[in-house]
Amino acid sequence: MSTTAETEKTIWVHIWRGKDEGRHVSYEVPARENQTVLDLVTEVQRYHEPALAYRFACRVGVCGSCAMTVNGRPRWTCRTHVKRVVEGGEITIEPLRNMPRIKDLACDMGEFFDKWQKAGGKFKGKATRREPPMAVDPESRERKNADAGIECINCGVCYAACDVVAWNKDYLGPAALNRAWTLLNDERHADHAGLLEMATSEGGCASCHTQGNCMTHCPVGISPTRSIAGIKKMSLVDLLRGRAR
Amino acid sequence: MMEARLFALQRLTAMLMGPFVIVHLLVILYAVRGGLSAEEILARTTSSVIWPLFYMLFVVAAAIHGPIGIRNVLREWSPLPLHVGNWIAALFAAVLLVLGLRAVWAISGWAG
Amino acid sequence: MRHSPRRHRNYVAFLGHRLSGIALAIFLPFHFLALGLALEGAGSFDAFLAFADIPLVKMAEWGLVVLLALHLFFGLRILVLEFMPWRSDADDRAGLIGWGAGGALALGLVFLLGVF
Amino acid sequence: MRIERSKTDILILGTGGAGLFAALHAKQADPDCEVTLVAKGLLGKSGCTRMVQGGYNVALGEGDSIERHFMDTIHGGKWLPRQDLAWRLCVGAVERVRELENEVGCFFDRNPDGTLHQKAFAGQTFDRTVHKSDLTGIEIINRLMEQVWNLGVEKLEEHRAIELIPAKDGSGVAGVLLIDIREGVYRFVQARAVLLATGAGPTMYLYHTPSGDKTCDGLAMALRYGLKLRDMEMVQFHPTGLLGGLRTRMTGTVLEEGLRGAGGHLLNVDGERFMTRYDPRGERATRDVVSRGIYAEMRAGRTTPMNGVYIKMSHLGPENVRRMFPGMVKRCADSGFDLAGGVVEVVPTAHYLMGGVEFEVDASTASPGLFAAGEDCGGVHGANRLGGNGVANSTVFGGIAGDSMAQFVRDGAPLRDPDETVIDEGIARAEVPFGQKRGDLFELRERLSQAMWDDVGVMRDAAGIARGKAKLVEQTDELDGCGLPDGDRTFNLTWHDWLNMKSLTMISEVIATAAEARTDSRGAHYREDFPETGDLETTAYTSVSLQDGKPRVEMVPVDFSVVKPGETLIEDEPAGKSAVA
Ligand SMILES: Cc1cc2nc3c(=O)[nH]c(=O)nc-3n(C[C@H](O)[C@H](O)[C@H](O)COP(=O)(O)OP(=O)(O)OC[C@H]3O[C@@H](n4cnc5c(N)ncnc54)[C@H](O)[C@@H]3O)c2cc1C
Ligand code: HEM
Ligand code: SF4
Ligand code: F3S
Ligand code: FES
Repeated sequence: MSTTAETEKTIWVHIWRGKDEGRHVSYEVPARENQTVLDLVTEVQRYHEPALAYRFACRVGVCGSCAMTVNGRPRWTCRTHVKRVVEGGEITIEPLRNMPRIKDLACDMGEFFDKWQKAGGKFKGKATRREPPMAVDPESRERKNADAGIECINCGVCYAACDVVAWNKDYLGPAALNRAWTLLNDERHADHAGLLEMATSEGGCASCHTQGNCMTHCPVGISPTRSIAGIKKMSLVDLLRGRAR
Repeated sequence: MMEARLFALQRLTAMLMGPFVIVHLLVILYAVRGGLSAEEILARTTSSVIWPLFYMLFVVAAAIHGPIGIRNVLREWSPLPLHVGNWIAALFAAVLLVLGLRAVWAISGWAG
Repeated sequence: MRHSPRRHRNYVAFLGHRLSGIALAIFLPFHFLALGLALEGAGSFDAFLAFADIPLVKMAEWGLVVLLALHLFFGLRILVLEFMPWRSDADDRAGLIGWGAGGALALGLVFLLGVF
Repeated sequence: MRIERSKTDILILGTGGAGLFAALHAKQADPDCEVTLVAKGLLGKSGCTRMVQGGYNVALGEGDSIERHFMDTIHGGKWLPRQDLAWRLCVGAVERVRELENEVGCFFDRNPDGTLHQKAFAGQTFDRTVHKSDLTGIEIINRLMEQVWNLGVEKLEEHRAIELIPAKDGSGVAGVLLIDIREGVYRFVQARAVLLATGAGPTMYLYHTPSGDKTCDGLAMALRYGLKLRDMEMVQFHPTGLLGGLRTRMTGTVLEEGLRGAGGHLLNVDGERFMTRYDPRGERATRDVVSRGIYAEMRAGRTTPMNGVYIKMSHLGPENVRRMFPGMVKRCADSGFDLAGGVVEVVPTAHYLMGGVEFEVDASTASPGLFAAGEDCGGVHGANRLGGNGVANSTVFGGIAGDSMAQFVRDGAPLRDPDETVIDEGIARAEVPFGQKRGDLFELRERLSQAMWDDVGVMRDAAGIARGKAKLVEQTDELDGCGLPDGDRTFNLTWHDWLNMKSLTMISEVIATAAEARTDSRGAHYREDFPETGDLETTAYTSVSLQDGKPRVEMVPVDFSVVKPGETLIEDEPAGKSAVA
């Protein structure tokens, strides 16, 4: 287990407490060798502030529940090593931007998921459970496009990072459009025309100004910027060809 | 559909204006050497039907492109509701078109 | 609370492009007005051009050339990102930002050399 | 005490593979039926289905068969599975995978010819594991979430079930008592049918893999309600859990199986490749064997600084490791370790509970209206679960449960009047910590997990189990005396930690009781004092019920309804390509 020298060191953690009205409260917690930001928050909850609200589930970066604003940037906290973000022995932790707050570090992700649906993110199949899966060429350009964006954990980090989301409440946001793009590249999907219509209408891909905050911050390395660009191109090409998918 | 159309128009006009701006910039750089004079400018622009046509297209493209951009900026950076932004953008497009075409008319020499 | 995480090149390019676009949009009507003066005959146009000779005005013009060039280059970058294939997920062609900004300044320099 | 009440037709507890599939199928069977989904965390974002890495077992390949999948499951389960359930699993998996691909939209990996790629998974005689790279669970759950969002189901996110409420007249289930975590209030939802799909999860061990929201609540509720739990001594340990040091949440999380399969070495602190001493297959032996090998090294004191052993991949070439296991390398790097070039400390970690609620092939239980599916259920896997059969289990039986519940409601299931005394008791139990002297809950939690690890863990014997049980009795009392500040109940995680502990200590006692009763070693259960596997023909399973507040165990003979020990369903042995791991 950890050595005594280690446990003597401490970190100051400044945590947002409250809902929209609130304040930062500072806590001094022991610094440990392999600590993540989530561990810091847990330490505060366990030993300082029993009623502190935050959210996590998987601890390994697949559930996308634990995202918070850490020293001003949105991050998944379960896989953010403290050493990578600590500034002068201090860390400020706040709820994600661009989402309604519930309490302390927990946000309401409802709107994020509503927009996911609004962008058309729902598969409609052509086949049923009585038929074998459709053959799909793993090397096709479409399949590779889909693969590039499909492992989104819907953590909302990109959504919090994007300024357009903050400026335009109708903007569907990077994650939702990224999902729409993977579906547009899914040859098994039955309604590409309807999907493209949804992804390009009010608040859709045209609202993205290629700011790139999303791809800079996506913890799993997805580039919604690229995916959204793909939708833009598809929408332009289709419009020029007078074609619906 | 409207958003998709506006988007397409803005990008298409941008693609069109790309080369136009390059030409325009080169002309400016060439023209400003040793100071501008009205004769010099007019001599060039009235020399051929190509120049007025060039500027006319340029104006139309800019009058489409700019207002669409302004619409986005207003939506994101001002508290105005979207329909107000739409009107401002449309008005702006009209202003650009009228003033722009008037300017092309002026330098074309076609007025006589 | 600190604001959005904006300290990276792509965001700077966005801002540069937007601000230059706005400036151009504001400038364009005046530009057209000036050219339109040619209607009233070469005389008043020349008077205008004389006004345009004032150094301060020259500087403003310089600014506009740079802005136009900047908006052009950053706009082309957006078109490249949107319509050309990406070679990888991280292929944000950040190089274009440097080249674009540099190109705009270079053009500005040539403009200045031409003027003075 | 303020309590809000509402009604629904079908109430589903849990939004993993089992819960979401149940909702989907119930709505497909009867769109007018009111369905309410309850999740302790966010819908689809809590639970372990999302964490599935390896994939989904299904007999689709040329040369494979349902019989072969079934026989692998029975062999893996050491003849302990309930055979009709295991058979239903293997049959159902075929339909379910096609449904996931064709209707739900999962985009599984393909072979060059466009068919589904199926990979090898330990303990199986055929490459039958369908997957989406090594993040299969994300794909399954994300697509399921999308389907379920627009079904018109009622969503109660961040609601915790604390008690199954029987009907006043004892005729069946009346509904479920919940705590609205965000608001900090109690809610009683009355329902015609209730599905228990809270995913169990052996998180009472010092090292464990499941998501933090899983704390055996469902099992504890079922037991109090009067249902029986079977095979509870069967706790699967995964050999390579990450060690991150004191009070790190990453500790215990899985480093994937493939690392050993690909040729990774396990070393003790002296740098010795010890596994060959325990099994000729070395690191490639099955999960239980490797876990015991590591545990034996640990007990012999040949441990690394954080009390485990090293896994070393670098001899395969750091570049290769990075290419083959990008996700694992990145995850280790995020936590501060170099998997590709250095060594990483690992330890066996509690992964899966084979045991659970006794249920039927149609997902019903002994109580009318109460259904169960997924990891909360026992009997499908017997003494050990094959990698890839976990998510098959939750999705196959989840779907079946949805169909059954819709039918049950359509057949005129009544809304039963609840037994109010049970509601009152449920609330009283949850209120225990408030108003008591503040205690150190986390010290208690650490002691519980240490006790289970030391005494009822990877290797067991009578003395250890007895010791463990004694500690548990003590800890149960301590927990009831461990108070919390009585203030803000909204989103009060420490209150929920207390409730988690309540479920965990109860189920720990059940595990210990079942482990004590099984006096042979098989599958995941290893008794040092009874190292041999008993007679297969007379195989019996443990069945625990609550009597006067104490777990009582009964040994029930297994009914070999499909195949008997020594027999097989496979005619020409062995066919097709065979997997080794
Ligand atoms: C790291 C890891 C990797 C795995 N890899 C594989 C694999 O490769 N292949 C395989 O077949 N299996 C794998 N498994 C096992 C498999 O994930 C699970 O067995 C299966 O998905 C369980 O599904 P479920 O629906 O029963 O429960 P879960 O998916 O765990 O869902 C449980 C749900 O119940 C909710 N819940 C819990 N308590 C309460 C309560 N009190 N009130 C309300 N809601 C509650 C949770 O919030 C959650 O929504 C893995 C497991 C883990 C942990
Ligand atoms: C050189 C040719 C031009 C190119 C290639 C170009 C390109 C672009 C592109 C691609 C955009 C979209 C940015 C986005 O929404 O993300 C844009 C926006 C804009 N353009 Fe241009 N443009 C050009 C000329 C002009 C001119 C002459 C004007 C002046 C009227 C102008 C004004 C604007 C404005 C105001 C915006 C909105 C800025 C924003 O939303 O960020 N552009 N331009
Ligand atoms: S795209 Fe990346 S940042 Fe955005 S929600 Fe998905 S995983 Fe999170
Ligand atoms: S940050 Fe926002 S503006 Fe576009 S590129 Fe990403 S969505
Ligand atoms: S806790 Fe699941 S992503 Fe961090």
